[in-house]
Amino acid sequence: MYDLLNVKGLKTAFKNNNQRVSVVNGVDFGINKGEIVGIVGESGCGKSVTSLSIMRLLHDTTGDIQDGKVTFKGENLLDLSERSMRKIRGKEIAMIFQEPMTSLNPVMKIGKQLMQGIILHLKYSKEKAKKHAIDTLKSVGIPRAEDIMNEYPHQLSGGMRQRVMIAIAMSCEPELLIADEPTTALDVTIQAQILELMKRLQSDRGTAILMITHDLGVVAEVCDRVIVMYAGRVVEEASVDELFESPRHPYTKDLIESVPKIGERKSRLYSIPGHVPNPNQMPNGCKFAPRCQHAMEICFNKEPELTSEEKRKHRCWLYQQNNVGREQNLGSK
Amino acid sequence: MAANNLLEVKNIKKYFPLSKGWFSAKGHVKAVDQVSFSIQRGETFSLVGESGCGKSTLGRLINGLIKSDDGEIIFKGKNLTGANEKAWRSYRKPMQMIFQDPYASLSPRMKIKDILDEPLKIHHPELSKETRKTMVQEILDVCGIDAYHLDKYAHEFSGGQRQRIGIARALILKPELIIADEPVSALDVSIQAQVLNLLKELQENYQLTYLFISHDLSVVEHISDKIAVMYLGNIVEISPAEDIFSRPKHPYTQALLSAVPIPNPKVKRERIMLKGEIPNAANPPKGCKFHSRCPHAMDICKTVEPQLKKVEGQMVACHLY
Amino acid sequence: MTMNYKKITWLCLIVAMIMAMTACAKGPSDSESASSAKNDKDITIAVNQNFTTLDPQNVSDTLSISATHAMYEGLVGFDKNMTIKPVLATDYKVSKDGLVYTFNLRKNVKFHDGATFDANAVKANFDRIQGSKGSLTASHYLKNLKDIKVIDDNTVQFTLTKPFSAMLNKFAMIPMISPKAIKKYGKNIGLHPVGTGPFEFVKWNQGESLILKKNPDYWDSNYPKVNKVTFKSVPENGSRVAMLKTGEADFVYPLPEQNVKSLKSSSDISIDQTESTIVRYVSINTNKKPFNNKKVRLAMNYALNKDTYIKVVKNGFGSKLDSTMSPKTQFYSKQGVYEYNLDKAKKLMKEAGYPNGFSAEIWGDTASDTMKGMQFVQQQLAKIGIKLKVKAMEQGTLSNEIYSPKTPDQAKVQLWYVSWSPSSGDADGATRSLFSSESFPPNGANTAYYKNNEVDSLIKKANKSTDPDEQAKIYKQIQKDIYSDAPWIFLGVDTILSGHRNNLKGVYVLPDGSINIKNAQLK
Amino acid sequence: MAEIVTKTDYMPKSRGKLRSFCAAFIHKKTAVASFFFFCLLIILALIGPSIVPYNPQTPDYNHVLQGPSWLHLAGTDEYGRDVFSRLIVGTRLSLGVGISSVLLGAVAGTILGLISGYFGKWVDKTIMRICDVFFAFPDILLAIGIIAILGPGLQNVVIAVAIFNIPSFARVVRGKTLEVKEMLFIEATRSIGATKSRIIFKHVFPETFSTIIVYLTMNLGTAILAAASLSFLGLGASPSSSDWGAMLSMSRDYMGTAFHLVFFPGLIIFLTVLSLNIMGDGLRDVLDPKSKD
Amino acid sequence: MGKYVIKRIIGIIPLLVVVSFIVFLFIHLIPGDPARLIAGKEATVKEIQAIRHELHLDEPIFQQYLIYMDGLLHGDFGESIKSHIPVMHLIGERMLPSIELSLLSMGWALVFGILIGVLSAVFKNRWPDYGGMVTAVSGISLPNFWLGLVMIQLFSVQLGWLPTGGADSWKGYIMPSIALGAGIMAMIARFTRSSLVQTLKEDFIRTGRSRGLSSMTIVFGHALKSSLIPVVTVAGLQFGFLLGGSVVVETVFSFPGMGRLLIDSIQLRDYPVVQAELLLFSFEFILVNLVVDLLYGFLNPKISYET
Repeated sequence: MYDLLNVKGLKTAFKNNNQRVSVVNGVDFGINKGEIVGIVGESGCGKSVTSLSIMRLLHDTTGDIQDGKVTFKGENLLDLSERSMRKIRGKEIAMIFQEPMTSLNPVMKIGKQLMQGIILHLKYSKEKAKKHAIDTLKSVGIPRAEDIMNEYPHQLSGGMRQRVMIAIAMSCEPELLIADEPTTALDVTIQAQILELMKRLQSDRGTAILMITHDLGVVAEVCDRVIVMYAGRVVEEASVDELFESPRHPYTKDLIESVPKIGERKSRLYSIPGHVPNPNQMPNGCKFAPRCQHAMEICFNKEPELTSEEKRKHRCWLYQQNNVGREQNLGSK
Repeated sequence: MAANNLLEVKNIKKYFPLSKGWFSAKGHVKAVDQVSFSIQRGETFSLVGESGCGKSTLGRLINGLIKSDDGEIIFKGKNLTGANEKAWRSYRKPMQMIFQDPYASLSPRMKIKDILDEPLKIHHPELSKETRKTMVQEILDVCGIDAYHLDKYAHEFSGGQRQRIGIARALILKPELIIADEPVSALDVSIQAQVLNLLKELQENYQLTYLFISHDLSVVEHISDKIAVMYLGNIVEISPAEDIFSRPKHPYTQALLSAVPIPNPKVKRERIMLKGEIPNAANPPKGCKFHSRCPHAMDICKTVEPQLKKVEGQMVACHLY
Repeated sequence: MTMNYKKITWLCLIVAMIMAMTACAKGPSDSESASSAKNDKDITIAVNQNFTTLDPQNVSDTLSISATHAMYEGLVGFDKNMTIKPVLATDYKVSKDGLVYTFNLRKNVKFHDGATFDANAVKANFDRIQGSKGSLTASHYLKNLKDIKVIDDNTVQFTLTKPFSAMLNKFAMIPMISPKAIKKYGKNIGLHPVGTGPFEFVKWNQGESLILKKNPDYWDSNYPKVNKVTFKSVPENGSRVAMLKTGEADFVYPLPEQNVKSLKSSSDISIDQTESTIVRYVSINTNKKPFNNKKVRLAMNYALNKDTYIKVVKNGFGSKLDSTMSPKTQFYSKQGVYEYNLDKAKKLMKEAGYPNGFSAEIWGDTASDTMKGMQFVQQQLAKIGIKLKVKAMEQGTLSNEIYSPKTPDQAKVQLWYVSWSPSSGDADGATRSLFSSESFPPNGANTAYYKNNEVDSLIKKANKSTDPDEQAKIYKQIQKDIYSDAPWIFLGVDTILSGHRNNLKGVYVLPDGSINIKNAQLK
Repeated sequence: MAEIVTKTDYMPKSRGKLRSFCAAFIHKKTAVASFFFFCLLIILALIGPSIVPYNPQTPDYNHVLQGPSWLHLAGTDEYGRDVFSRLIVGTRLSLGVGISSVLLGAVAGTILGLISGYFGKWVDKTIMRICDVFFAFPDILLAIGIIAILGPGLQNVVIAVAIFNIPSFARVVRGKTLEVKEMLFIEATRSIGATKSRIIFKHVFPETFSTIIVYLTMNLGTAILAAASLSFLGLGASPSSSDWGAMLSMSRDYMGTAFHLVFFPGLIIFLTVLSLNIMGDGLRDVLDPKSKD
Repeated sequence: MGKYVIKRIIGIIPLLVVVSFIVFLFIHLIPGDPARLIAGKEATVKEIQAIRHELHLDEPIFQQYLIYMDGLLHGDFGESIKSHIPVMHLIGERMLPSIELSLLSMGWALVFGILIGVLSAVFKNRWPDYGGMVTAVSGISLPNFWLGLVMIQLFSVQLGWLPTGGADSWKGYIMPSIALGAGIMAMIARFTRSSLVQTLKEDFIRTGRSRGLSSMTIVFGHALKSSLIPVVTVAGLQFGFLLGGSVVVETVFSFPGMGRLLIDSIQLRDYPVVQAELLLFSFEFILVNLVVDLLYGFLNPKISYET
C-alpha cells in the first residue's frame, strides 16, 4: 500500500465503431507522498489513458472506466459524485499536459485562467487570488509576472506557456501532480529548464509527481520509481536505478537497448522487430510475446501475472517461480 | 572546392515576410541567413538545431520547394539558383526528400502502388507499365514491405511501415542525394531504431549521400559523418561527428549537448543551463545571435557577428576562438 | 456525466423563455394603440398595390389615381357610369369646330392650404404640365392643346390645334393642384398633395399605407361623411381577403374572384360587382404566318370556350367580350360572339391548310391571372392542334420584346395575352392605339399589326367629329370591321369585384378600376 | 486523448474504403431514411409520367379545386387537373433544375476554387473579389438580370441558379484547397517533381472531393428552393409546367379557398430539401468530419 | 482601433465607386426602357423620345454614369423616374422597417440558434441533439414564402391572432420575422453546434476540467466564446442579406421593406432607385463586414487592428 494514491485493477475501454476496446487493462500501481513516479511506454500503451482515468477526465471521449479502484488518501475516486470529484481536481490532484500551445484557453487572459481555479478551490477574494496568482507565476520562474497576467497565451513562447500551465497546476498546492508528457513538445534546452523546475517544486513543496513520458532519458533524470507499460498493462516496475541497471522484462531491456545514446556510437542500433499490437487484435497470452526474443510456448497461450520480486514487479513467464529455465534463457542472449 | 562535392551551398538566404494585414508586426523572419556548406559524395551531413532555427527551411531551399532570396546552390557541379519551376522539376530527380510525418506525407487517397509509381510516371514516362510495376515491387522489397501490400492505402499501415514507404518513394528514382527531414522524430523508439538501421543499410548498398535534418542529437550522432549546428538561421559550428560530441567548440553546441537527458540514472553531469528562450527570429539580437543566452558572452559578441572559421579541424562561428 | 449538463439544459430553457417573454412584452407601441383606437368614423381600404406617387398630374396607375382623386378634383369628372359631369367647373361650352373649350369655374372653392381656386390657378396647373416637356403623364393628354386663356377670375378658355373628340375625357384626368403648393414643394409635390378634394393628406408610409382625413371646408358641405381613410397596400390576395374577414379592412379591392365563394357565407360582408372597361384578349400578329390567314384566327376564336374561360380563369365573374371594347366604354356597339364550336374551328384549320395545327408562343407578364389565362388558352388551342409555349416575362423585358422592333417584320411577338383599358374611358383610347396602322409598335400597342385602310380612315374621321351621334355611328362601323377580321382572340370583359363590410356604404369602384371614396359613409 | 482518437487511423485496417464508408453511413438512421426518400424521388423522376393515375396536363373543368379525396389524393387544381399526378410528374422538372444547376455551379466553382486556392496571390485575390461582388449582389436582382438578359425559361433558371452557386462553391473549394495545399504529402509530391496540374487534379482535387459532395447535396436543397422562389415570383418555370415552385406560385391565390393547392407542393419541396439536408449532414459526418458546414 | 475603423471606412469609398459602376452597367444591360414603361400604353415614339431626352437616356452610357456620379458627389441621388419623388425619400421611408425587421429576425435567430446549438453540442448524439438538429434542418429546408403563407392561414385567418401583414404595429413584425429568421436560426444552430463540438475537443477544455471547473463554466466560460467565430461570420453575412430586404417574404406579408421597393423599381427600370438601393445595400454589406471583423478581434485576441 502506498500512502497517497493506489490504483488497482484499472480497466478503461473505448468505444469504436460499436466495439469496446480495452486500452487500459488491469493496471496496478501506487504513489507515495513526495515521490516522483514515472510511467514510460510507447504510444498506444495506455499511459495517458491511465492518467485521465485517475482524474476521471474521459468526458468528451468515447472512453469509459469499466473496472478497478483508484484510492486517493483512502477514498475511492471512482465512487465519488461528479461534484465531489471536481473538488479533488485541481485542488488535490493537478495535471499538466503535453501541448502547452493548445492546453491554455486562447481567448482568455492568463491571469483569469489562473485565478479561476484559485477562487474556486481556495475561496480567495479576487484581490487575494490575484496576489496569489502573481506569486505562483513568480515561483515558476516567470519574469514580469504582473504583465503576463494581462496577456493572452499566444503572446508567450512554448516554454513560458508550459511554465504557466505548471503555475496553474501548482496554484492550489496539490498533493499530486500528474504530468502527461510535459516536455515532449519542447526543445531540449527548454526541456532541461522545465525538468529542473519540476524537480525544484517537488523538493520545495513535497508534491508527489506522476510523470508520464515515452523518453527514457527524462525518466532517468527525474524519477524515483518507474512503471513500464506495454499494450495497456504494467509489465515492469522498479526503482529507477534498478530498472536501468538490471531490467527484467525483455521489453524493458529492448527498449533501453534501442535508444541511441550519445557517446556510444554503434554501426547498428538494436531494434525490436514488429510493431505494437492493435487493441482490436490483441494476441493471446503475453502481449509482447510476438516480438519477444525469449518467447516460450506458454507466452503465446497464457498471460503472466504481475509478480513481485523484492521491491520490484514484473509480468513475464521468465521470472515466474515455477519457471526453471529463466537464468539460462536470459543468458543466451 | 573539392571536385568530390555533391552539393555546395553558398551564402544562401531566405527571409519570410511577416503576414501583412490584421497582424500588427511587420518585417521579416530571417529563417536562413547567409548559410554556406558543402556535402561530399557518400557522406551523411546532418543539420541539428532547435525548432525555428531554419534547418527545415534550408532542406526545402536545397530541394527548390522554396525559392531562395540570395546565394547559390551547386548540385553535381551545376548551379541551380534562379532556375524556373520547370527546370527544378528535373533537378529534383537525383535529389529526393523524406519527410518527418509519415502519416501526412503520403496521399491518403492513393494505393501504395500508385504512390510509388507516380515518380516513375513523371520522370520515366517511357517505361512500360510492367517495368514500372517490377521496379515498384523491387524497391518495396528493399525497404522491407511485402509485395502483397501493394493494393493497400497508406492509412492501413503503421507509422514505421509508412516511413519505409516514404523512403521507397524517394529511392525509386535512384537519387544520389536524399534530404531526410526529421525522418524518425515522429516514431516510437523501437521503430525509430528500425528505420535508422534501414537508412544506414541503404546508404551502404546504394552509395547514397544524406542531408539529415534533426533536432535529436543522439540520433544525429548515430548516423552522421559531419554535423552542422544551426541557431537562428545561422550555422554556428560544422564538425566531424566524433569531434562535435567529444569536444564541442561553440557554447551553444556545448549547452545543447549537456541538455540532452541521458537514459542512465548513474551518469551525473555538470549541466549548462541556458538562460531564457530562443529569441524571436523576426527580431534577432545584434552581433552574435546567441549572445543573449551565452554564458561566455563578451562585449564584442553584442556588436560583431562572428564568421565561421577553422579551429582544430572544426568550423566554429564564435569570438572565443 | 449526464448529470453534468442538466444545469445547462435548464439555463438554456430559462433564457429561451425570458427571451420569448420579452419579445412578446415589447409592449403595445404607439402604433398599436393607434390602430385599436380606430373609431366609428374611420375606414380602412386594402388595395393590391403600392402607391407610386401622389402627384395627380403624373399618375398612371389606377390605384394612385384613386388616391389622388380623393384629394384632388378636376374641372370635370366621371360619374359612376363613366359619363362626364362638371366638378370644379359649373358648366362648359365646346365650339362647333371642336377647337375651343370654355369653362365657367365654381366659386368659393379653396385648396387645403387655403389658396383660392380661380382661373389663374387653373392656368398655373396647365402651365406646369406643358412646361414639363413630356415628363408628366398628364402632358400626354394635352398633345393637342394650343393655348389657355384666362377670360376672367372664373372663366378659362382652351384652344386646340386640331379637333379631338375625347378631349373632355382628358380634362377629367387633370386634377388641380394648389398653385401655392406647386411653388412651395416643386418636384416634391408628389409627397405633399394639396388639392380641393373631400379629403386632406395626412401621411404616406411608402409601400404600406396612405392616411387621409376629412376636409372640413369642402365646397359641398354634404361631404365627406367619414373622418379618416386609410389605404393599405396588401399585394398578397389571400392576405387582403383575410383582412376583410378579420375586420382589419372595411373595403378591399380587388377582391380575388376565387374567394367570393368563401366570403358569401359571411353575413358581415358584401361583394360588389362592377362591369369594367378592362377587356381581356390575345392579340394575334396578323403580319406573321400562319396568323396572316384569317381562317386560322377565326378557328382560334371558335376553339376557345369563353364560358369555361370565365368560369375557370375568372372564377365565374366577367362577361364575354363581344366587341373590341367593353360595354362601359364610350360608343360601344355589340357584335356577335364567336361561340365555342370545335368542329367549325377544326374545319377552318383544315381549310387554312393546318389540319394538324402548328406550334407557337404565347407571351404575357408574370401576374398570376395572366399566367392562368395563358395556360387556359394553351389548353383550349391544343384541341385544334395548336401547341402553344407559354412564356411569362417580367414586365420590363416583355415591353422591351414588344416595343423594340422598329418594323412589323422584325417583330417576334406571335400571341400576346393582355388586357386593355382606355385611360379615360373614351372610344378613341380603346381603338386608335390598338388598331390604327399608325400604332404599330413602337408607336403604339397595335401588336396584332392590324392594318385595315377603312378602319384607319374611320378613326381619323371620328376624331374630327364633334357630333356624338356621328361619332357613335363611325365607331359602330369600326367595331364591326375589326371584330369580323378577328385580329384578337376575344376573351372577356372583367367584372371588378370589391368587398366591403356591411356597415360601410358609398365606396365604389368605377369601370376603369379606380376607387371613389367621396361618398363613403359608415352606419 | 488525441492519441486515442487518432489511433484507429494508423492501425492496420483490413476493410476497404467503400465498405467502411457504407458501414459508417448506414449507422446514421435518419440519413439512410433520407437517402431512400431521395432514391424514391429519383425513381419517380424517371418513371413518374408512366405511373401517374391522371394525365397531369388534362384539364377537367367540371371538377376544379376539389379537396383531397380517394379519387384525387391531393385534390385538383383550378383547371381540374390532379395535383397528385402533377406533383409526381413535376419531380423530374424540379429535381432536374436543382441537380443541373448545382452541378453546373459546382463544376465552375470547383475549378475556380482550385485555381484560386492553389495559385494564391493575385489570381486568388481577383477570383475572390469577383466572387464577393456576386455574393453581395442580391440574389433576386441577379436572377432578374440574368433572366431578363437571357429571356425566360427553365434553362435560364438553371443558369441563374448555377451562377448563385459558383461563388459559394469557389469559396468552399478554395478554403479546402488552401488547407490541402499545406499538407505534407502535397509538398512530398512536389519534391518528386510533379507538375502543378498533376498536383491540382490528382492530389488536391481528390482531397476536396468529399467536401464538394457534401456541399453539393446541401446546395441541391437550396437550389431547389431558389428555383421554386424564382418560379414563385413568376420568373422561373413556365406556369403551365408541373414544376413544384410554379404550382405553388399559381396556387397561392387559392390560399383561402383551396389550401391543399398551397399545402402539398410546399410540403413536397420541404420534404425533398429536408431529406437532402439530412443526407448531406450524414455524408458530412462520414466523409468530412472536420468541415464546419 | 479607432484609427483602424476610420481607415477601413475610408477604404470603403473606392470600393463603392467600383460597385456603383458595376451596378450602373448591370442595370443598364438589362433590357427594357424606363421611358416606355412610364409613358404608358398610349404613348407615341415621339413622346417617349422626349422623356428619354429629359432623363438623359439618349446619351452614351458613360456620359450617363458621369451625370449620375456628379449628382452623387453633390449628395443628390436623383429622383425616381416613375414618380419624381427623390430617391433618398423613397429609400428613407423603407429603410427603418427593413432595419427593424432585420434586427428582430436576427435577434431571435441568434438567441435561439445559439441556444439550440449549445444544447445540441453538449448533448451530442443524444435526444436534445437530435431534436435540435431536426428543428435546425427543418428551418433550413422550409421555403420561407410557404412558411409565411401557412402562418397567415393559421394565425391570421383561422385564429385571428395576428395581422396578416403591414408594419404599423409590432404584431405585424412577428410573422415576417419568423419566416425570415427560421432559416437563419437553423444555420446559426448548426454552426454553433459544429463549432462548439470542435472546441469541446480542444486540449484547453480538458485543462479546464482537470482544474475542477464545472461543465457550466467550461461551456459558457471557456468554450462558447472561441466557438463563436464561424457563427459571427454566418450571422454577419445573413444580416447583410436581411438588410437588403427579402422580396418574397415582404410580398407575402405586404411588408413595406427595401426588397419590394427594389423589385418594383427593377420592374419599372427605375434606374436611380435601383442604383441608390444597391449602393446602399453594398454599403450596408461592407459595414456589416467591418463589424464582423471587429467582433473577430473581440472573440480572438490573436487578431489585432493596429495596422
